[in-house]
Amino acid sequence: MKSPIIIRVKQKQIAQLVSHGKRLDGRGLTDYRELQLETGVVGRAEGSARVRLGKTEVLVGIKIEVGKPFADVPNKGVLTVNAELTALASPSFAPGPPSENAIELARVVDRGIRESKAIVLEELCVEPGKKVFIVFVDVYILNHDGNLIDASAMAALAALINTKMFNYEVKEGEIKVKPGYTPLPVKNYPIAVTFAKINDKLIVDPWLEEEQVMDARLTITTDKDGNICALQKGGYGYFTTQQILEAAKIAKNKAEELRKRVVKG
Amino acid sequence: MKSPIIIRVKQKQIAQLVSHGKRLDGRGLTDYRELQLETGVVGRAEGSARVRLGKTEVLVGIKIEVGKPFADVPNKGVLTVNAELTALASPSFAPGPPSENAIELARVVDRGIRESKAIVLEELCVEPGKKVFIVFVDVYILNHDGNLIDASAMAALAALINTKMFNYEVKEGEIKVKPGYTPLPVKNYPIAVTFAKINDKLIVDPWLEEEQVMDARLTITTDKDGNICALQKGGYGYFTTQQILEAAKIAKNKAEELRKRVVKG
Amino acid sequence: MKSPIIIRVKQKQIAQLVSHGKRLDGRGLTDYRELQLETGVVGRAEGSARVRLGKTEVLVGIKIEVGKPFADVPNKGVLTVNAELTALASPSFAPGPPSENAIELARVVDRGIRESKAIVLEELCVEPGKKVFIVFVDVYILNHDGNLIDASAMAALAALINTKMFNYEVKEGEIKVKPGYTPLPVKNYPIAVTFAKINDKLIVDPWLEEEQVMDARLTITTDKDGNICALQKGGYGYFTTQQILEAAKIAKNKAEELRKRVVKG
Amino acid sequence: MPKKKTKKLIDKNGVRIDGRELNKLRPIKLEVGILDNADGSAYIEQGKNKILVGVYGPKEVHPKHLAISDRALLRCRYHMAPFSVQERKSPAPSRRERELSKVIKEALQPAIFVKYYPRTSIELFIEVLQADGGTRCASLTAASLALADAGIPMRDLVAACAAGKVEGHLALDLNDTEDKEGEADLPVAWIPTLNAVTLLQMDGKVTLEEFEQLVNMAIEGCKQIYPLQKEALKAKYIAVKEEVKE
Amino acid sequence: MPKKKTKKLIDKNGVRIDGRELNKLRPIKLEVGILDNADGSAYIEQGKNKILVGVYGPKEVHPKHLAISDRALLRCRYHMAPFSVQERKSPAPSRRERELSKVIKEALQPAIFVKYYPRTSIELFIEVLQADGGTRCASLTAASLALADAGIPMRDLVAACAAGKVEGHLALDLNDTEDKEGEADLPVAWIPTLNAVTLLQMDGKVTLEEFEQLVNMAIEGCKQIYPLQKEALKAKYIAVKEEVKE
Amino acid sequence: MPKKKTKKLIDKNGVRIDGRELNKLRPIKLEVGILDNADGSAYIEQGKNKILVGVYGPKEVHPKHLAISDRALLRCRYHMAPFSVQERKSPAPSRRERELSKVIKEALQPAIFVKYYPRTSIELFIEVLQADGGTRCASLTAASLALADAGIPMRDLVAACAAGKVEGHLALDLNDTEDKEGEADLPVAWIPTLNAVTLLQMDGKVTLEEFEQLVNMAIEGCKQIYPLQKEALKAKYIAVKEEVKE
Repeated sequence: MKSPIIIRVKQKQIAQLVSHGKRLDGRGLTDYRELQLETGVVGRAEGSARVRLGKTEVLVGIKIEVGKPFADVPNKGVLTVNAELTALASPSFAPGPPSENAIELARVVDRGIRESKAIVLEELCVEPGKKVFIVFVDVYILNHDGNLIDASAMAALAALINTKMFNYEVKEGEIKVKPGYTPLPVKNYPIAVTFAKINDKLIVDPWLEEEQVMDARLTITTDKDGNICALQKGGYGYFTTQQILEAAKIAKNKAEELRKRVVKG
Repeated sequence: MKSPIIIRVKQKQIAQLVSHGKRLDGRGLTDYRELQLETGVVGRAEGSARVRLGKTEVLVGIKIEVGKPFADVPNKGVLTVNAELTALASPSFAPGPPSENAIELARVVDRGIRESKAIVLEELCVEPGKKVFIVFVDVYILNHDGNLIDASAMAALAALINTKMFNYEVKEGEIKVKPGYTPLPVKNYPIAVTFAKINDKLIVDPWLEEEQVMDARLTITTDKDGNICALQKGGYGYFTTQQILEAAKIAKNKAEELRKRVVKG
Repeated sequence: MKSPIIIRVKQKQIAQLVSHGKRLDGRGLTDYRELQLETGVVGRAEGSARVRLGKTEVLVGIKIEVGKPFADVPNKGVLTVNAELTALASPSFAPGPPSENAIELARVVDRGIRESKAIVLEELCVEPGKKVFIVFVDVYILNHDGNLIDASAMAALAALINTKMFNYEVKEGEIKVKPGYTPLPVKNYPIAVTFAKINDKLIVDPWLEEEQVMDARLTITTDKDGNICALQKGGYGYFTTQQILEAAKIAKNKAEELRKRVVKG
Repeated sequence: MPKKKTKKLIDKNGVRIDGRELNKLRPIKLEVGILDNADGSAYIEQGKNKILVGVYGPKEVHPKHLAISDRALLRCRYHMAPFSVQERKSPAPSRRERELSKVIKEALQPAIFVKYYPRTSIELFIEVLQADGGTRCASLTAASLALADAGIPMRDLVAACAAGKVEGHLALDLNDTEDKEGEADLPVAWIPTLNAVTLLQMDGKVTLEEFEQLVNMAIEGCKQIYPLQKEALKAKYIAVKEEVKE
Repeated sequence: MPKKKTKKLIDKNGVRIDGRELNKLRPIKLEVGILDNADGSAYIEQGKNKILVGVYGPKEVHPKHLAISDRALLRCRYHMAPFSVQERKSPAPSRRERELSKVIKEALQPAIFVKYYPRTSIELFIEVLQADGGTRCASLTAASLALADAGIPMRDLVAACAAGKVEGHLALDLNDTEDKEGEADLPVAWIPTLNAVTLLQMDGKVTLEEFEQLVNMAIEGCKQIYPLQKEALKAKYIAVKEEVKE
Repeated sequence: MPKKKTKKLIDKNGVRIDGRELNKLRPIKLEVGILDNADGSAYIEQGKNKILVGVYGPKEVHPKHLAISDRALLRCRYHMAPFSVQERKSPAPSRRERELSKVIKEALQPAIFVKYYPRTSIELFIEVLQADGGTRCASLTAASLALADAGIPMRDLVAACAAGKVEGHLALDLNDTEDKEGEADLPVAWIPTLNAVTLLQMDGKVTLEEFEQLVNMAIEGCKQIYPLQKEALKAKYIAVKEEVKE
């Protein structure tokens, strides 16, 4: 563990650098760290992907089960996103029920998938009101070095693209498995781009020490057509309208680059 | 917030006054505070009522859902009373799972409704053993200035009287909604009257500072025919038999007055 | 409560005695404390037994209910073992959700019953995939004076042997009760024998003060044919292979003695 | 599990299903000091009720901020074993168990000199092993013995008994069936030397006159239970004395 | 419970189901200081939303290790009453409620001089009594009044309002039906004197151009709400003044 | 999800479904120091098992009252990812996971010089990313590497391996199918230099003779795993050395 004094000195340095358009690790303000992506890493899961964004590491596994639809949408499958900030990923994560940070992370990833209609939930209905498929997206943070949202969102998307469902037919209300697998139909590719505001400047893909010094955080998720499909401001600071609109334009472009990487797998 | 010393002086004063048959706020020993009652205050609920008893304020909302009966009474609807001591109602209430005080409050209100047969649960059965109506009575304490039980019981009764159920018919085991609403059949009107024992005297409707100084508490719930249908002693003191019997007589009379107010709405 | 100093002196004494082949309470290293067994002690339960092993006291009650089988074994009844270290049994037990000790105790008792096939779960299936009997084995520790595992396992076995199920027939998927009772079919008799290692010697049936001084604990459960059907090492010490194999032989013999006592009731 | 058909609970001679007359208690068996580890303990059988009570304390309070500067903190946990009732009860405490824990605690406290042990806690654990109606009263009867056995200084013992209304008759000490199928049940806890009612609850429906009769009937029940409590305590002390002599 | 059929939400004249034009707020009613026990409180009705906010603090932090050495700890609990929505909501906090508690807290903090009260906590409790879409914004609008009412020193009030997309039209301050059946909802919190956006979220799908319009539209909404907040505060102080005079 | 039909697990030549002979381990891959934030870490693949272990400590104990005056407190959490098994597992710890956390902790402690760090805690987090039978042994094998990587002083490494009975044959290191459909599984943890068995459990049914054979077979497995552990540690230190040189 690094001493708190070293951390504080580093943080000051980070802030000063950013105000000069530079970053401690040499990146430009709108550069992402190195992205590594691997799919199909967990054979027990219907789909999976591991994303490394610099030293941040996320594993997503997809499980599909048969269950009941919600009463108010009887003809739709169910999407459930859950995030686990595993205690081995950071000394600041404790085991136990999900913290507000874990809940926010899961819900922001969820919104991107849901609002972009990446998965068409209507196609996951087996018998309206009675039997639908439930898609569990479990986000597992393995190492926390900042920008968990973007890494998680990319890992979730890659895992969904990687997902294979067994073939089946419905006989007398019961699901009978047939040979073979079919990919889960993924129709859109939401990509989250997260900004940190430091010394009134915006940077993308903040790493941990930048997050510790940032005033506020803004995540903008865009879909394959460049539409915005989810937003989340975080942190105790604020943004001006100008900053928000500037961020949106950057997010759209950045997302395009990242999307290519994620979709090709 | 008042200082603890002021509170203590006031408490001594309260106790001395009571022993002379008087109360700090000018009431007689068996006088209630001003009662205000408003129904239909929450449009989303099937029924609702707000009661103000002095500065004590309670909101009750009724929701009705379809569910399964308990296995041992397959032909009865289900009554569920829940009480939430909201954190905004008092600095002594903390958010979280219900405390023993919240549970006791809910259960005393429940007993009054249940034992007086205010709602005929048999009439809420749709299909024995399979489908019944569940009546949720949610008691929401908005400001705590003493005597939560009486205020809550009155608000619950008023909300039940205010409740409208949608019309329906049963077709092949499924509930089909029909146009229009019918009032929930309320057949009895239980009213709780709570006594505090201070300096060996009984007073009704204790307010917060009287509760802080009382030895013990006794709630007597009577129904429209003057029968006793629920009792609850609380607090770390005791009552003599004479006090209990005296209280029962007062409770019956007081309840009659209050009942008129609640039933007329 | 005894003072900690007295406890420490006693513990030293215990360790020294054991290294000379003796025990504080006069027992030989492989002697059990006095065993008292009583069955049918709780009339509300389908079966029950109380075991006293020295001052350790355990009550087990069996309840049988109708429920759903697990999805992966649709034609098997369900066995559920739960252990409650009641707060009155020891100053070291706190009320609340089960501790890791309570969970381990329940799971070791469970394994003995399950792996020896004491209950044939296939015989508890009413309608495959839909209705089976659930056998609840609730282990209630009433006084803790050491070796809870062996006492609990014996009480559980005795309670199962004591269990009577009502007769029934299945009509149109519904269970109809018929007059009379039939014993629960118990086909095997697993007996747990627990060893403590103290000063590199093995003793059986450690009492509380021996447990406080032991290096490690080993439980070996054998069935009526002398097969080993469950093992559990506990504690922060270790065993050599020789000690384990020696223990297994002793366990088989000891279990035979104890089994006679438990089966005859 | 199968349920028995309802039959008449009281016959024309006023005899109840368990053979008792209306004003009779069920057989009561009391034992004191039966648990080895608890500081005090007691066991009660009343009808088919079987209840065990253990007391720890006065002891340090955990967590510390709950300690009260001028008296002991009395804590109570009333808990039913999963197998104590007809349908298996989940071991997690129900709302009913939490309410009973509260009223039992409040019924015992007036009898205890809590001022003697400021900043400590007295912890009471009640385990209902078999339930047959009237468990809160039987628990209270045993609990005050367990407190006495733990050497907690008390003003007096607390005796508790219910009276109720069954098929129009007022009856003492209802059993489970009478409680469930009867019209009312009124449990009372009573401290003899103070003439103090410390627990009073009721389910059901009764007139004011019946209410008065029920309160008096329940206190009569307590008056019969009180000497049994004293005897049980004495028996324990005699037993201890003899043990010491040996 | 029965669900209403979907009908057209905006007619050809750009009039919405509740009769509003696209750029109009719902009727807003604000009251300050309406709770007796809380240190500060406020009540808001916005359309059919009915929300109560109470503030306690600055006060000692429990548990102590959460105290922050150089500023106050702001805590927030957004909670919906079980009867506030169509299907009864369990009283236990949902994941949605926990997320909203977090973003509301983060939206208010920039307005508060938290450095003035190191090692204390400011606790904000929001109870949604009836929900009709846009509860987080309405909660925020009321919450900053409650903070001011509690005498917490603030840089400015926080006003909050959503804009969204419904049947292709951009519209201000969506109600429940518009929110659920519309294409997008974008809630914004805004601090006028800082020109600071402190809450920004979105569900739905919009183009970059629409996004810009929505952000501006929502801030326009905030600009209309801000004077209502000031008025409500004034009304309270005038009322207090008059009370003092009497 | 579909279940595979049971087929013969061991053919007439004693070859298992994954092609192994009876006394052969599955392929094992070990990596040390792969997590950036943890004080020590290790990763194991054994067959299709994929398990990650992280260690924090020695560090301050929270809450403080759990600190032990004369030694470090070893804490362990064995946890399975929801997607690690056929049917999705709820993220809340199951009773099985809590039992395994306990026995793993007890199996490691004899190897650690816990007296060196009184009043501190050593926290071990095990995440099973993919499960294929024998996860507790594979976890232990990796956990002692993670402890060593964290610089915790140890008497020796702990190696762990199971042996079991499948269709009448005794076999080493059962995979998931063999474990579930076989007759017995006996996991063992072993400290070579102490000749100490620190974990021993069993499900299933075996004779005394088979038991002896299984214990010896499992220890033989541990003896094969131990050098792999040493190699993995060395590889890490060589890697570190080279990094330092650069």
